[in-house]
Amino acid sequence: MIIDRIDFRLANDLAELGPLVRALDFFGEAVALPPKTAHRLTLAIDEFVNNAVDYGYPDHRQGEITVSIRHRVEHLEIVIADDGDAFDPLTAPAPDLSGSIEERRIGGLGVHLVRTLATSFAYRREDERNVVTLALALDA
Amino acid sequence: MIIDRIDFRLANDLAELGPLVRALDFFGEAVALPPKTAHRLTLAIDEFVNNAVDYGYPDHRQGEITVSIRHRVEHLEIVIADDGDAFDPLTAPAPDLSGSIEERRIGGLGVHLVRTLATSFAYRREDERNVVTLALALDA
Amino acid sequence: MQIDRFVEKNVVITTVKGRLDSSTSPKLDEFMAAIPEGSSVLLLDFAELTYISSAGLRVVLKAAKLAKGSGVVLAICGLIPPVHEVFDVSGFSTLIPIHPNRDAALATLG
Amino acid sequence: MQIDRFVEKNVVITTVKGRLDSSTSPKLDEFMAAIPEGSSVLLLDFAELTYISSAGLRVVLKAAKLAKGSGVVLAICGLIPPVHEVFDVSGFSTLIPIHPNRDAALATLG
Ligand SMILES: Nc1ncnc2c1ncn2[C@@H]1O[C@H](COP(=O)(O)OP(=O)(O)O)[C@@H](O)[C@H]1O
Ligand SMILES: Nc1ncnc2c1ncn2[C@@H]1O[C@H](COP(=O)(O)OP(=O)(O)O)[C@@H](O)[C@H]1O
Repeated sequence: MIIDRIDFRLANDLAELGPLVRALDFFGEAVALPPKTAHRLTLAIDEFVNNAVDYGYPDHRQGEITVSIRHRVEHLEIVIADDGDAFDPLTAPAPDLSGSIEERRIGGLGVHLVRTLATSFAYRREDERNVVTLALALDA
Repeated sequence: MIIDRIDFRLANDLAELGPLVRALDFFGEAVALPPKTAHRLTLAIDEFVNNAVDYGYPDHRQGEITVSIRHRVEHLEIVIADDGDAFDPLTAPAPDLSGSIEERRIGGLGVHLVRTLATSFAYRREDERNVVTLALALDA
Repeated sequence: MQIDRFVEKNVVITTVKGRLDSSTSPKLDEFMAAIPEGSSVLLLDFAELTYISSAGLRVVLKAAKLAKGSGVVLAICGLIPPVHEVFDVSGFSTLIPIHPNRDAALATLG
Repeated sequence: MQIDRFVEKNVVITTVKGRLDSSTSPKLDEFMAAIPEGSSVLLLDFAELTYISSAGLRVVLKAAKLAKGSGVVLAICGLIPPVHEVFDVSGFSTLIPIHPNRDAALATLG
């Protein structure tokens, strides 16, 4: 059995991440994802849902975040969308990865990690939503 | 968290039912389906996958069965498709539900159960596939 | 699925735990193929049956036919609502006596 | 997530089991906020850490900064490949010594 696709809908509330992570673990086991792919999948969704909840709704209005996973032959395709304020993660400054422990800034790694681990990454603003589409290799 | 949609793909092999049922159980718990809806969901998929495997491939060729569940506001919409020989379940004879124990025929109940428990039921042949679409009430 | 059997007075009680579907029903079928010597009532206690499909109904009807042919009563008890619904829709509820629980069944049958 | 701490020679070993993400990392942050009196090496044993996100990296860098400022060495051991990958991609692998397992870490640091 293969799970070809699974779509989630969440409130903009970090409490949603617990059940979501359990569902991602179930999916990863059901389709026997390689360990790195499974980790990257949870990481990508965790980072972007956290960012949407933390930064996308500064007025604390209720919001909706959707996550869709398609299981293709050679990769997972992930679409994360939120109705928070417009934000293009491709404009997030790249972190400075050199420098000593004293020099390194704390934070600012989430977007970088996901962009680096994804084999493709795109952003669009569509119907008042931020839509991030990314692919993760299945032969990790 | 809500699971809005989940799509499965199976070989025409009854061994696929074990993992599929575990995934349906996970889905039912994750979205807190009412007990009757959860039972009807597994029943509908179990009956139609069993029938496709048992009757759809008399030459024992390899086949593919897909199951898609969409979680709507008031119902679950289920689409079960197989590339077995054409068969319209609406033509399956209705079982005789009266009669004594001696008179009742063994079998012939699967399609009837699903049709009766579904709030809508449709069949079409499309792209060499049998496609059954049915809805299950969420307020069962 | 787990099947257990024990005897209370003249009633042979068979409990079935778990799922009764195309993969598990052959086991119950085998179990019900012979009626224990000297029994006058067979009670299927389905209190811990969480799921039944038409494959399970098949085995139940077969057992009911065998019992009837042998002059033995077959009854069922303890159906959870989703399983009871399947008995209702299949017309089995009017064919086979269904008791709410084991005590109620034994009070009537024992 | 479960955190345990014990001391082997001059090395304070902190083991972290489970997931280190935005919901669990504050607990590790609190744990690492004070450096035990008289310790010269802090070892984070992540052998049973199954997941780390940027929220976990935050806490690790904070702890590394605190250790450095106190003249204490902070090292890590036991990363499973998916977690090691996150350390590599974040540049942390070149910042903080990473040992394959606790024995190797203690042989070098102890
Ligand atoms: N959905 C978003 N809406 C607005 N700003 C965002 C959003 N996501 C990220 N950002 C901005 O991009 C920065 C970098 O994000 P990230 O790489 O996840 O690191 P961190 O959240 O640790 O700062 C954030 O600090 C924030 O300013
Ligand atoms: N996918 C299928 N292809 C061909 N025939 C089918 C298919 N599904 C069902 N049938 C026919 O319809 C009949 C009724 O099916 P069902 O109600 O499930 O009861 P049962 O399988 O117990 O006979 C079957 O006996 C079979 O002849």
